[in-house]
Order: sequence, then C-alpha cells, then structure tokens
Amino acid sequence: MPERPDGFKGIPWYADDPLPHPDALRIKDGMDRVVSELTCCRGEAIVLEGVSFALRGGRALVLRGPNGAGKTTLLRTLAGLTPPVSGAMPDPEGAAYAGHADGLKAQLTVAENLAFWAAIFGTGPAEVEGAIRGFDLAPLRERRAAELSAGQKRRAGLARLLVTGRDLWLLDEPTVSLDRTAVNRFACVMRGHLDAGGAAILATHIDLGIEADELDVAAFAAKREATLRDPFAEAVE
Amino acid sequence: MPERPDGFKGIPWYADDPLPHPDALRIKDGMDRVVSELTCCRGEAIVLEGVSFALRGGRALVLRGPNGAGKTTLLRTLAGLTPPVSGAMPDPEGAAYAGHADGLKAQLTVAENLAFWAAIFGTGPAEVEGAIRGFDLAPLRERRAAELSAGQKRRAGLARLLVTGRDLWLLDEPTVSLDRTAVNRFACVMRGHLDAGGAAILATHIDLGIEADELDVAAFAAKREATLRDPFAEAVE
Amino acid sequence: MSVWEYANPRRFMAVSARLLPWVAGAAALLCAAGLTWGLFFTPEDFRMGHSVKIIYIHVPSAFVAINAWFMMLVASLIWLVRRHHVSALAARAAAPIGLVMTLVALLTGAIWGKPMWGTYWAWDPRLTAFLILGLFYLGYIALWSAIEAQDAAADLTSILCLVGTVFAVLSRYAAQFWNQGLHQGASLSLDAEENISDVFWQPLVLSIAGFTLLFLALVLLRTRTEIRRRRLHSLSLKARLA
Amino acid sequence: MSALLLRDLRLAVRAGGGFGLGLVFFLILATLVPLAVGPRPDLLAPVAPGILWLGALLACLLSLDRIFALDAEDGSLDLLATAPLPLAGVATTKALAHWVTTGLPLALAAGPLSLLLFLPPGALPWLLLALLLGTPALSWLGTFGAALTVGLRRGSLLLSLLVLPLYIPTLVFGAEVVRRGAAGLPVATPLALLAAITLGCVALLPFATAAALRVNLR
Amino acid sequence: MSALLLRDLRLAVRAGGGFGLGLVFFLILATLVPLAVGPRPDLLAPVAPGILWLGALLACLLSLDRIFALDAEDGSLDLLATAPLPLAGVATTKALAHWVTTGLPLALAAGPLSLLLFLPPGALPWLLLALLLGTPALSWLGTFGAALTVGLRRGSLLLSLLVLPLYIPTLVFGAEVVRRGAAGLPVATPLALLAAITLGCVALLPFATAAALRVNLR
Ligand code: HEM
Ligand SMILES: Nc1ncnc2c1ncn2[C@@H]1O[C@H](COP(=O)(O)OP(=O)(O)OP(=O)(O)O)[C@@H](O)[C@H]1O
Ligand SMILES: Nc1ncnc2c1ncn2[C@@H]1O[C@H](COP(=O)(O)OP(=O)(O)OP(=O)(O)O)[C@@H](O)[C@H]1O
Ligand SMILES: [Mg+2]
Ligand SMILES: [Mg+2]
Repeated sequence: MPERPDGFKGIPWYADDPLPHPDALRIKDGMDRVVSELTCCRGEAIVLEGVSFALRGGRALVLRGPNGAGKTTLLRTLAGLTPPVSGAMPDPEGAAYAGHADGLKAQLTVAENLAFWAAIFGTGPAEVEGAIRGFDLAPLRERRAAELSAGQKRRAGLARLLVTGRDLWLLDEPTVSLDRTAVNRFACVMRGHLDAGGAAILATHIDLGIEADELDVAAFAAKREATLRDPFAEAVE
Repeated sequence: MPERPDGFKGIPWYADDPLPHPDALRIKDGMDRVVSELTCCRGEAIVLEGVSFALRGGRALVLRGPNGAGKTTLLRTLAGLTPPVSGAMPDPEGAAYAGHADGLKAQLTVAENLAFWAAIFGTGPAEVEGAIRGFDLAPLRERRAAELSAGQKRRAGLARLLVTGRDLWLLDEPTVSLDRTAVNRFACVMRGHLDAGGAAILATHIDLGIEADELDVAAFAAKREATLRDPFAEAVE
Repeated sequence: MSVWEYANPRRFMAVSARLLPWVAGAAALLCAAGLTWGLFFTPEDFRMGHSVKIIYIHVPSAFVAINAWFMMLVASLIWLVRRHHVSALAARAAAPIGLVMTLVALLTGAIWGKPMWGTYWAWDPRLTAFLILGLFYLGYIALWSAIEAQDAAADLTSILCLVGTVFAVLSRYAAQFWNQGLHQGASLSLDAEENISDVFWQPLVLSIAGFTLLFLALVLLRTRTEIRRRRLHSLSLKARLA
Repeated sequence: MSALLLRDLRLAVRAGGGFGLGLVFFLILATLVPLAVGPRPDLLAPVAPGILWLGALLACLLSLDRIFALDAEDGSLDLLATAPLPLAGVATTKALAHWVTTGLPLALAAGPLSLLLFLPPGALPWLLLALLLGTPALSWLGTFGAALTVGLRRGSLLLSLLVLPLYIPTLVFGAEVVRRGAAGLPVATPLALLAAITLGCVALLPFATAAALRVNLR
Repeated sequence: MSALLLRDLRLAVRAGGGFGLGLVFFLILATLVPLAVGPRPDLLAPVAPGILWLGALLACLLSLDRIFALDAEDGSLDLLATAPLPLAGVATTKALAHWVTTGLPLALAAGPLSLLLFLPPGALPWLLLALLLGTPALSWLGTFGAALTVGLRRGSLLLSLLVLPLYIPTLVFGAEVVRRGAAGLPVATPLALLAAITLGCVALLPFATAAALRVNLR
C-alpha cells in the first residue's frame, strides 16, 4: 500500500473487519497487550499522540486525567470504533466495550436484553444467569429496561460484559449512578474477571477499591499544532 | 369538586399551570420550604409515600438511598414534571431542575446554549457571563456542545442553573463525569448559591464536600401493597 | 344517589353483570325480528329487486358506526373532566365495535353497490366521509395500543377524540363540497326516507333499534373485558415491579 | 418565545439545510409522480392541483418528528416545561418554527414546480394563495400530533396515522381552490373555508398540544 | 443473526402495532389521493398503478428512520459493531426485519385497497406480484439510506431525499408491470428488470450499508 500523502495511515473505511491493521497484535491471555505510539482522533481533531503502554493479563489499568483529556477517545479507539491515525494496538476482536449508553432496549426485559447480547456474542443461558447473579439482577429480571432507575440500568448494562465472554473489558466511567453496594459488587465482579486471566481498562474519576495500574492520559495530549488533520494546510495559505 | 370515587386526587392533566395545588406553598427566601405527606409516582407505580421534610433557605439537602430508592422520582415531582398523587409541596415555579439529560443542543455552542436558557428564564447576558465564569467554561464557550467530552457537557449543563436565576435547585446526580477540579468548582458555586439565600436538593451517591442535611429516601418507600394505582383492584378479584 | 355512582368500578361490574343478559336478549330479539321481517316478509323493490334486502344490515350498521363515535366523545369528556376510569375504558371498548360496524356498512354497501351502481366503490361524499370516519377509528385504536401507561393513554386518546370529532365533522362537509364541485351527475346514493315506502321502513326501524341494543350489549361486554384487561395489566406490572 | 423561535430556526439551518430539505422533497415528489403515472400531460394536468397539495402535505409530515422528539431526548422539553413560559406558547412557537422552515418555503416554491405537472398557468396565483393560507393549519395540526406521540420512540408512522386524517379538510379545500382557479370558476367559498380552518387551528390547537405534552412529560 | 431479527420483530410488536401501521398509512394515502385529485374514475383509474406504488414507497420511507437510529441512540449500534457478527450481516438482518414489518404486509394488502382507486381487477395479480418482487429492494435501499444518515439527529427528511432517487427504477418498473397488466400487455420485461434490481440490491447493498455504518460510528 503506497504511503498516503497526508500521513493518514489508518484503516481504510471500507474494510469490513474493524481492524485489519498490518501490525495488529493478537495476544493470548496472560500475555501483555501492547499499545504503542497510538495516535487517536475524535471527530476531526487529533486528541492523543504517542500513547504507549502494556497491559498484563489479570491486571486492570485505570485511565486518569481531567475532563476532556481523551479517556473516552482512547477507549473508543481500542474498542475498534474509531480507527487510530497511527500506531499499534491489540486486535479489538477480543474486547468488550461499555460506554455511557448501555445498549438496553427499553421495551425488553432485563433478561431478554441479556439473552439477546448472549446470542449475538455466541454465549448461552449459563452466562446470562451468571451475569444476573453477578450484578444481583434477579429481582429485576422481568422488569422492562424502561422501568429501571439510573443505577439499575447501569447495573444491567455492566452485566452485559459478563455475557460477551470476552477477556479485555474497556469501561468508560462504569460506576456512574451506582450506589455503594453496587460499586462493591462491580469491584467483586471485576476481581473475578481479572483472577480468571482477563484484563480491563477503565476510565474513572473515583476510587473503585481494586488494585490497578494507573495511566495519566493527559501526558499524551496532542500538541497544539497537531490537533487537526488538515490535508490542504500547505496547498492553500 | 366532589371526592373522586377512585381515590385519585392528583392534578388534573389539563391544568396549564403545572401545579395549581390547593395547598401549594409558595415560600419566600430564607423561610422554610415544607414538603408534607407527599406521595410520588413514577410511570404507573407509586414509589414514595408520606415524604415530609422542611428545607431552610441557605441550606442544601442531600437525598440518600440505594439505587431505585426514588430520589429521581422525588426530584421530578418537586420540579413539577410529575404531579404528586397527594400531599403538599412548594410551588415548582421557583425551582430549577437539572437531571441526567443536560438540555444542551449539540449544534449550538456553549455560549449560545446558555444565552438561550437565559432568554427563556428572563435573565440576561450578565447571568450568562457569571455562569461561564462559575464553571470555568471560558475556553469552551465557542465549542459546539457536540464537541464536548462527557464532563465538559455536564459542566455546561450545570452552568444553566446559574442562568435560570431561580432559588431552589433540584439536582439529580450533578457530579456524574466531573473530575476532581470540576467537583470542587461545583461545590464552590453551590456554596455561593446557598450563601445568597438559595436552597438546593441534591441526589448523589458520593460526597460533595458541602455541609448539608441528609434525607434517606428509602425510609419513605411505598408499602408493597400500595405500589400501584389500580382503580379496579376491588372490582375484579 | 348520584348517577356518577354507577361509574364506581365495583358498582359498574355488579350492575353490568345483571344488565348484560337483558340487553343482549333484547338485542337478539329485535335484530332477529327486524331481519326476518325485512329479509323474508317484505316485497321486492321494483327497481332494486332482491338486493334491497341488504338495507336491513347496511343502514343499521352505518347508524351505529356513526353514533358509536359520539358515545366515545361523551365518554372521553367524562374521563377528562371527572376522571372516571370506567368511562375511559368504555370509550376504549366502543372503538373496535365502531370500527367493525363501519367495516360492515362499507362491505354491505360495496356488495350492494355492485348491482346498483355497477361498481363496488364510488367516491360519493357520504361514502367518503364514512371511510374517513373509519380512519379516525383506526388512529384512535392505534394510539391506545401504542401507549403503555394506561392513564396517560386514556388522557391522550381522549384529547385525540375531541380534536378528531371536530375534524371528522369538517371532513364530512369537505367531502360534500368536494364532490359537488366536480359537477358529477346526481348523487348515486338513495336519499332519505321519502324514497322508502312504509313496507320497508317499519322493519328497518326495528333492526336499527336491534343494532343499537346490540351495540349497547357489546359495549357493556367489552367494557367489562377492558376492565379485566386493565386489572391484568396492573397485576402483571405489580409482579414485575415486586 | 422569540428566543425559542430563533433557536429552532438556527437549529434547522445548522442541522443542514433546514429550509431547503422540504423543497427538495417536494421537487422529488413532483418528479416521481410523472414517472409513476406516465408522462402524458393529459393525464397529469387534471391531477396536478391535488398532487401538489399532497406533496406539500407529505413534506410537512416528514418533518414533524423533529418538532418535539429531539427536545424530549436531550432534556430540553423537561426544562421548557419548568420554565416560566406557558406550555401553549411553546406549542405555538414550535408550530410557527415548523411553518417557517417547511410550509412557507413550500408555498413559495410550488409555482415553479407546478410546471413539471403541467398545471395551467392561470391557476398559479391560486396555488400560491391556497398554500400560504393552508400550510399553517398543517403545521399546527402536525405539532399537535407530534405532542401526542412524543413519549413513543420513533413513532413517525403512528404520527402520520394520527395526523393525516386531520389534514383532510385542509387538503380538500386547498386542492379545490386550485382546481377551481385552474377552471376559472369562483374560488371564494373554498378559500374562506380554508382560512377558517387555519384560523381555528392556530387559535385553539396549542391548548390541546400543551395538554398532550403535559401528559407525556409525566 | 436470527437473534437480531427476532429482537427487531419483537420490538416492532411491543412498540405498538409494528405490522399494521404501514398498512393503515397505505389505506390513508389511497383515500387522500382521490380527495386531492377528484373523485372521477376516469381520472383515477389510469393513475392507480402509479399511485399504489407511490403509496408503498412512502409507507416504506416513513418507517426507515426506525432501522438504525434507535440502536445508535441507546448504544446498541456501537456494541453490534464490536460484536462478532459481520456488519454486512447486521445490515441484511435489519433490512429483512424492515421488509417483514412493512413491505410484506403492504404487498398483501394492496389488493383490497386498489379497489378504492378503480384499478382494473385484471391488474390485481400483477400488482401483488410486482409488490412482492419490488418491496425488498425498497427495504434494502432504505436500510442503506438509514445507514448513511445515522449520525445525523432526526434526519428523516434528508433520508428521504437520499433514498427517493434510489427508488426510482423500482418505482418505474413496478408501476409499469401493473400498468401493462391492467392493459393486458406482456409484462415479462419489466418484471424481469424488477426482479434483477431486487436481487442486485439484496446481494450487494449490505456491503455499502456496512461501510456507511462504520464511517458513522467513527
Ligand atoms: C360502500 C358503500 C356504502 C357506504 C360506505 C354507505 C354508507 C352509508 C351511510 C353512512 C349511511 C347513513 C346511515 C345513517 O346516517 O343512519 C347510509 C345509508 C343508506 N345507504 Fe348506504 N352506503 C354505501 C352503499 C350504498 C348503496 C350501494 C346503496 C343502495 C343503492 C345504499 C343505500 C343506502 C340507503 C337506502 C341508506 C338509508 C338512507 C338514509 O338513512 O339516508 N348505500 N349508507
Ligand atoms: N466531535 C468532536 N470533535 C472535536 N473534538 C471533540 C469532539 N468530541 C470531543 N472532543 C474533544 O476531545 C477531547 C477528548 O474528549 P474525551 O471525551 O475523550 O475526554 P474524556 O477524557 O473522556 O473526558 P471526560 O472525563 O469529560 O469524559 C476533549 O477536549 C473534547 O472537547
Ligand atoms: N416507568 C417506570 N414504571 C415503574 N417503575 C419505575 C419506572 N421507572 C422507574 N421505576 C422504579 O421506581 C423506583 C424509583 O426509581 P428512581 O429512578 O426514582 O430511583 P433513584 O433513587 O433515582 O435510583 P438511582 O440511584 O438508581 O438513580 C425504582 O425502583 C425503579 O425501578
Ligand atoms: Mg469521557
Ligand atoms: Mg436516579
């Protein structure tokens, strides 16, 4: 593939596979997931440059940084939703993403929502039951998602992670709206996931009470002059 | 008006004024706002019964309770969005509500959004400038709301409170997505509002670092048998 | 005792249970009498021949279809002003009956139209207004079934019924205006009673009365069903929320 | 109130060609009809007034779901309901904004488009007048329908079921004005009826709309 | 894949009369056209095939915004894109669900409705056949359009602008089949072309749809 003139080395938009990156690294459990020199963009702006870190299986990494530092941007890139501008990252096929929207259908019950995602991710009723137990959703299982409070909805959204059967979790402010009990439950589930050899990257502003590495995203903020991909910067002054 | 046979004593839907409640209490600043024996419903379910408390001007009240206790329900009732089933509460005309959705238009800039709400609430550019200063939004004022991160968006949403010029704030988890600096700023603004004689009712799961009374909403949970307004409970067994 | 007492759900259930067999019986009796008289003991019309007999179904069903809407309007108003749940459910119960009556009138009209006008359908103003009424029924029913929260659904459908009534009446005038404007030949529909001699008229009145009672019986029955359905809704909601 | 109107207009422009879209839809429809029906002027000319009115009506219909649904989603509607504006005023403003972005440009552009359907030139002023008089009724009725369905997610098909029957009198009188105008007959009666419907809608419907909104906010 | 199809159908039913709404819209349109155009059978009969096809097309159009927008709003689309399904499969399933809830009932119900527009009875089987063959193309093209506009909030008017021109060939051949059928002429050619368009759409468009989705998720 010829070098693109504007320095864009991302994924061609027409690729069906979200990330057929030449140097994509698919790494087995227990081994390091390496992110190196990743440049991430959001909309038309380049937000992060040169993000590099390694994530051991069985470990969690907490992304820190003030509002607007680029935590969400990094997580969406790692999930394969936004192609990176350049750099290497693990294959997003192995990752499960949970953002601000929970992916719950208001008209379906909690159990139906989870069963749907189980079918999509190729897991089964056993996982659904595990997820319901894990997040204490049994009293809510026949509730429509529309009839849940904010924290209950969030719990159902997080339960979806257990149903995906994936081993890298990418979590964007997972504990928003959760009360103390639910945060503890989440920490428990997370510890279980890590003990089983899974890994997780979380963006959060509060303390979750799990032992984790930290990464300050603000350190990778894109330089002022590089914040925009402007293919005609030179052509038209 | 004759007693209604089915026991429904709520606000008639056709009332244009959100709460022409016979015993609505409009209380001046510095005086108590009294909520007494309020029964609140959400959807078709009765969630809270017999909520009673008084709120002094210059004080904040934090609603506590686990997920699903009914904090959001109570706040929406006090804001005049859901009519209460019975009980007395202050006139919602004096209250400003801020829920999970920020009421920001993605295509408008932060300044435009605030100026719009200022015009709607009959305040002016001075309030907008105050709000922008209060939440440190100056660097973001020309940004479209679509181009904000979650925490930045929340800050802009909270800034709207200052623009309403109302003296009772009803806040549903105001600090979601905010980083430490922003939480402190919010606490500052809140203290300013209280010192000026305003009042606030907040639902939150975390500690905000402001001196406030607490109210455990769970204590008012509706009894099991009363969770539904079911007009035909007796007619059909 | 005020008449509103009957809107008390329990009272309504008790009274309607006792009333229903009588109304249903009377409806069956009158319908049977009117229809047998009309179908078997009236002469053939000199112009329309045998097909005139369809009038004994067509006109009563059209009559009921129109008046069912007015019953819904009254019930909706009662719900809005006095918030009697039975009233809201009676309006809901009447809608499908009105729709079916509209369909029956349309179908019998179409079947009658073939021998009379040589076509199943013509854009006669009266037929058009009738079809539009059917559309209003459909919209009303669709709105009821689209909204989950029952009291909100009752409120919204009642508002729709109010506004819809105004526009259904307007549409009727619009349709008359519209066809007249085209200078089409004389209206195809038989006009008014003066065309009909007493021989046809008496059994017709009988079957109109029969259909009206039938409508009443069906509304009672369906209101009872709706009340039970509403109770079921409450129970299943309770089970879910528990 | 004017702030709300201005914001809605600005949003319509920023969201990409708010004013133009209705027109282009109208244009496409005027193109599709000859394609569907066959290009013969003798077939098209008599149906042109009706088709033009139908096009205006459908262009209105397709933009109705914007009126309240976006505001409901991002929380603005909650806030507007707690603001010191009467809700009926909000309804009126929303309807006005819809008319300015949809009905008005449609009325102004119907002239050139009518050529595509071989409308007799004599009927043109009547088309313009009828659309100017009638489209406000479409916007106000549409706003009412949008308020009824605002609680339902993406109810645009249901919305059209509720609204289209309400559009019938406007459609009939509007098309009649144009048809009579084309035939050189007097148009005073349908024109007066059209104006009466519009006036009634503008004066009364906002209250029904506000009531529906309040129910849906609960 | 079948899980997605089932979920979409279930949602259509739960959200209130998913299957019936398209039909009623079709019925309303068949009522509005004579009201707009005038009641004369000699005017209506020749335009009936075209109008019936236009009605089907508009009923499709009005339900398009449901296809992806709701999933995008509640985050399901992000999650589907990261799921182990090929995105083109998701697109196919969505289009199929749309056809089952809209196109299929429309095709089946067109017969009785055609009476209202005085379509000659001889053309009825052709109408049914043409709609059965042609409506899948409408659903697949509509899904493609919905994918293009999924990033835009409430783009239903823009969506219709993008999609309507794509509908033209289907409309032309579909209406031609019915018109020829009504006139007793041979219909093989337009029927074959119609089938070819549908096959092409079903086979190829999901890839374009998937590409558009991926861009919009970025
Ligand atoms: C689909 C076609 C038709 C429809 C929708 C229709 C509808 C109606 C309606 C709405 C009424 C008024 C009932 C009332 O106000 O109580 C009516 C009455 C009547 N129709 Fe029809 N009709 C149709 C076809 C026909 C045909 C083909 C004939 C016979 C030639 C016919 C003869 C009558 C007569 C004799 C009356 C009673 C006269 C009166 O009450 O004014 N109708 N029809
Ligand atoms: N569509 C966009 N176009 C341009 N810039 C954007 C866009 N969306 C967000 N940004 C900017 O990109 C930066 C990173 O945003 P991001 O959402 O990743 O921050 P974050 O670390 O998740 O913040 P928070 O803690 O508030 O969630 C922010 O400065 C934000 O203003
Ligand atoms: N539409 C609805 N119909 C019936 N019940 C509902 C509906 N929405 C919420 N509920 C229930 O009402 C109760 C109160 O919900 P509410 O949102 O007020 O809780 P909350 O205290 O705000 O919780 P959180 O901390 O999770 O935000 C919950 O048990 C919830 O499940
Ligand atoms: Mg973020
Ligand atoms: Mg809450």
